[in-house]
Amino acid sequence: MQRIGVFVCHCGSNIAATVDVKKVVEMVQMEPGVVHAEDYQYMCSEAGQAKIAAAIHEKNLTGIVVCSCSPRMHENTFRTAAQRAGLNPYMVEIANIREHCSWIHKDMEEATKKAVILARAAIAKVNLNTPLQPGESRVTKRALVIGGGIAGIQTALDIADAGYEVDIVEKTPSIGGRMSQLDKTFPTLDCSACILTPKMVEAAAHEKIKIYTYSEVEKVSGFVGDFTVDIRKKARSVDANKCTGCGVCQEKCPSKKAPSEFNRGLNTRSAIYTPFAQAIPNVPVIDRDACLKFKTGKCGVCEKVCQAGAIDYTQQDEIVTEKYGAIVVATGFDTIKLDNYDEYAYNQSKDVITSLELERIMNAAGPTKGHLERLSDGKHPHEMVFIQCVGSRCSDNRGKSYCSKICCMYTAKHAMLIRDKYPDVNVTVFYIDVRTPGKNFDEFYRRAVEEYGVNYIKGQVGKVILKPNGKLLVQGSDLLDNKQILKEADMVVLATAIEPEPSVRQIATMLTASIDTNNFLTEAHPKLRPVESPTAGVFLSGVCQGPKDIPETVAQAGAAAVKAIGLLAKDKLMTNPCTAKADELMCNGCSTCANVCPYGAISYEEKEVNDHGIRETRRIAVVNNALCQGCGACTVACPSGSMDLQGFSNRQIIAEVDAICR
Amino acid sequence: MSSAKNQAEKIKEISGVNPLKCMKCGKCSASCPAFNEMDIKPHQFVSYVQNGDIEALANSKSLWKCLSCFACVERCPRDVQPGKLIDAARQLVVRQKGQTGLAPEEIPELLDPELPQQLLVSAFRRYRR
Amino acid sequence: MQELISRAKELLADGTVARVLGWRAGDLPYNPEPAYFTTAEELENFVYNGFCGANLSKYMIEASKLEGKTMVCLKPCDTYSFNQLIKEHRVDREKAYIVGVGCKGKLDIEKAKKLGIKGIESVSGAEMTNAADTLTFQTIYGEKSCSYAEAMLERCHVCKGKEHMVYDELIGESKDTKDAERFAEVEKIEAMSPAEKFAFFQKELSKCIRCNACRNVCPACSCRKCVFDSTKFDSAQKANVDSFEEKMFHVIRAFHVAGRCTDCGECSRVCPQGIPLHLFNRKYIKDINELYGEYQAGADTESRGPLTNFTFDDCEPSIVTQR
Amino acid sequence: MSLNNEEFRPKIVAFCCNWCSYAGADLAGSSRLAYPADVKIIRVPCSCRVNPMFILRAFEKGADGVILCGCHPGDCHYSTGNYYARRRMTLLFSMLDYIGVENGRTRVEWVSAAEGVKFSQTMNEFVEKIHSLGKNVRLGDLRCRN
Repeated sequence: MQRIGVFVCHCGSNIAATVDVKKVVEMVQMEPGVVHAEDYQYMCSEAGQAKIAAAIHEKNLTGIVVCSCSPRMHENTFRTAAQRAGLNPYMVEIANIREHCSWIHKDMEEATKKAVILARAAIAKVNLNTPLQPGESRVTKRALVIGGGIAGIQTALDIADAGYEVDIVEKTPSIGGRMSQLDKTFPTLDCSACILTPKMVEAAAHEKIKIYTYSEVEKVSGFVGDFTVDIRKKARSVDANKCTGCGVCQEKCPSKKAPSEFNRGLNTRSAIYTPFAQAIPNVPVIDRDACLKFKTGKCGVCEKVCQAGAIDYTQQDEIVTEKYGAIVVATGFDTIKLDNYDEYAYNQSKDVITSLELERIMNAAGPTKGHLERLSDGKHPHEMVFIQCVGSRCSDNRGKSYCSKICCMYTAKHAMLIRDKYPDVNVTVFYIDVRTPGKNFDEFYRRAVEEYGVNYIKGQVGKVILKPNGKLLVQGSDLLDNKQILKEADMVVLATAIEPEPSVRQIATMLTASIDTNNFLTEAHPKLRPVESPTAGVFLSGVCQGPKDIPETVAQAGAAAVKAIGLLAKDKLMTNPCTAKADELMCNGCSTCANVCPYGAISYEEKEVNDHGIRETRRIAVVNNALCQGCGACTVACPSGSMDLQGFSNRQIIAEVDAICR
Repeated sequence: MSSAKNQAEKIKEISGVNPLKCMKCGKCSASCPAFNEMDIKPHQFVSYVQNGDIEALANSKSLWKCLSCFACVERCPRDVQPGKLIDAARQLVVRQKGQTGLAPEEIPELLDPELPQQLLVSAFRRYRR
Repeated sequence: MQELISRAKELLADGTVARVLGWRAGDLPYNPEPAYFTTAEELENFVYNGFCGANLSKYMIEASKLEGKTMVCLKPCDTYSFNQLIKEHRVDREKAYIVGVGCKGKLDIEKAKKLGIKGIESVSGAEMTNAADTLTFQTIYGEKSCSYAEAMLERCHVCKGKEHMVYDELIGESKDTKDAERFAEVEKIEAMSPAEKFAFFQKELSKCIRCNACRNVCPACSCRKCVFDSTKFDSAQKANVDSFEEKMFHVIRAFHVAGRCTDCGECSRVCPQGIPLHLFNRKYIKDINELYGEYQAGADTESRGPLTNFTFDDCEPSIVTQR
Repeated sequence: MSLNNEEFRPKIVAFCCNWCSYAGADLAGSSRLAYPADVKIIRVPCSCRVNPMFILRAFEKGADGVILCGCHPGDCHYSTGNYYARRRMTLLFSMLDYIGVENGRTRVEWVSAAEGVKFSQTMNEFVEKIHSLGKNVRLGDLRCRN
């Protein structure tokens, strides 16, 4: 029989205001096994933990139930406290009387009754708990960073600087990401390439960093400390070891009609290409869909002109299998498709563009060589209209429900840059709210208004009409003047919502990392563990976790790196002892459990057993504790009930059911 | 006061719209073809219902100037759909006045073949259901 | 039958097998029982007739542990069970010499009794060699008769086919007996109102005396230790009339064999209370076929069972309320 | 024992997977999204840990409704657990329906860690449904000897 102590937390008034904690203490004392019960203001505080330790010593407790907040919050705290007092940490159970009780109920009597029942269930479970010992697993001292934008580069640099090997997997032909497409950055207006390129070079030159560009993660198996990842290196058709990056192939390539991804399709590129001049690695790839050699078999110009003999039309995709201890996701974002927003005439006029497209137009290496001009006729614009919140803050299923966070600032930046360079251009911004929380952000926006004379109008645009003369008629409202405004513009720029790079879904599935309804990866805790995924060993860097600007991305990248370093610095990891275990005498050896195990943790052994005097050799399931993650799929598949899950055993769960239904 | 509240509830019920979702972006007013004819603007409609000021709505010109083109309903990013609110307010007024409109069977003979379908439907929405 | 006996003797004599697993006459004319034969003399008691419904595949679990091979007589439907046991590593294919025996439908003495044939002293017409369609009973009330089909087990009317799924050799002719739809009974229950369904099953299950015959005969219930006998689920207190297992026994048992049950019908055949237990198993089979695609347990030894498998777009459990 | 006019308070057991639904329930709590106290949550590592025997056990012990919540298909922390749970529960619920147990007494709902609102809504709906069905009498004892 266990000797159980029950500790009821007030959580200040969070619990005590709705649950009569004294009553709970009184009621649980009647439960079997309970030899001690007390309440306290804050059980998780040092004084509270001391009370638990004292009771363990004084009453010789063998099990503990803490009635408090969610076990997701403080289970670890109380387990550690129990362990310090000499109790096996797995003899602790939590009754969640805050999130699942006091916070959602109003009636004190009802909430108290429920709290008692939840406590009873936990007590019934503890009665059947057994001490568990965590196992150990090794840590592969190498990290994988998925995505080679600024987030991925920064994370990789930080991990590498700490002395660990890092691989970056980037699906496009070059690292650099979205930041490489930007012209200037807010709120300092320094050139994006000037600050990014050195980091790209540093990453490429770092002896601890290996970069796989034009590559994708294909398969992930294993678990924290010991992931095995298949990386598909897509065929570049260029031998990276031979290529000197001279660029002659791109010049001579006769097929130059492919839309340039880097320039957002605003101009074209050759079939053999590097996305931009500062690309790393400076090794082109052949776009086989655009290449004449691949399409018709005739051409081969690049092969002829390449003095290094680097062109290799026979190159095949290659699968590289690597082991990693930690994985950082840094897959970044894209702008949403505007197909659902007919009213802004984006698909009708070349002069309605997204902000990211404007970045390319403003950039000296962009499609217009940095000259602000209409893409329809190349004319210099005189009236420009910016529309904010296109697809952001929408709850109508056309766009995204969240605020994309960066648009207010980059629009102020664009407006300012245009007014600075072309004082003859009038700039009007239609906004709903201007959101500028950030260091020097509001000052920046005010400068746009006060010093650069940008015309900010509070009100959304309802429609953009393409007039026969090629001009754009913008119909918006001015809510402060209570007027409807019709404005003729030469160019309209849409502050298009950003969304997580769509391929993140498959990556999340491979990593079994959870993802929210907007495809942003979920944090382990929204406030306290914002750079960790709930899946152990997987960390989050940059916009894949939520909208953020460059400084925030870099900060988070560093934080993710630190978390990864913390993991890689360990030689061994304690494994979760709540693993499956087969009862040798009951096991049929039928393989049903192995069929459902997602980790391949179950194997079979021919083993001699002594079944109540019958000695025979039987085929018996054996669980590898390092591989087993404790999901319990096998326990239900097992026909004989031989397979059970430690810490969540059949009898424990049934005891909880019984206690609740009593 | 309580009856105004009651009426506001009725409007929400008829329209199936929650005016609290409005973020006051003004896209409705930006989209409205009858904006200049209206005394209470489409975006203001939402706050009138929110504030329970149904009396003013019922007496407004806007109620009868709205073309029911539903551009605001289509474009509202928050699914507040001011057009539906206007529609509902109009319903409320029509119901209070009693059966003063046309009956459906009276319509065919009044029809002008040149009349656009949309106008017909719009008229129905406004005057009789 | 004679062909079977002489072949068995040959196999014993040439050392191919160490024993023969078949049937011998029981204490009544219509209850032959499973038996091992190790000598030619013993084989004189070997019986194979229309009353040999017992599925011998489950005995091969123990026989697989014995020295040498065992010749086992399996009817077409029994071979599904044998395959399923191979899949679950419960029997050793190498230890079995499978003689696929012919089948023209097996008999249910209860059906004859229901026709008013009581006090039976002997039966003729049940022999495998007899082509006659009539069963003749000598009873203490005189000679009575009925058609063979009238006295056939329910499972033979919905026979899966007379093809053996696994065998080393075949002996004897078979005759097709299927004359009813396999799922007709299940469909009838499905069409009832919830109250009618409940009344039906409550009436049937109230007869259960928990003799465990269904479990003991079931080839899928081959666990070394049944969950109902284990302390692991708090479900083993047999004495307690009110205990969990008493109430839920058949529902849980059916779930445990779901996806593994070959629909051999042994549970219903052996139930002394005449509970149509196959209606549970067959409901699962019907659901599996309809929701996850046709699946016949024991048709092969490799494929994944429906409950150890899934597709990304399986139906949601709410389909139950939508059907 | 109990008075006839006593208000029916159903017993409802909710099995929640640790990674998504339990966290969703926590979020419902921290967002103060109320649902009736009749719902009691049992934490399991994954929806695939829930043995049909647990559900039958709950009914036998007097539960009036049992709901299982897990990660959305495709989002299982253990990658495939909820797919197995989905098949198991589909078949079990179908069987319960087949033996005449009102099919509204069992439910599976996928609730992510971010779906506090959905968790609360689901529980409110489910409790309402159980109220409309009344006390569970059928699954108490299939072998009623009266």
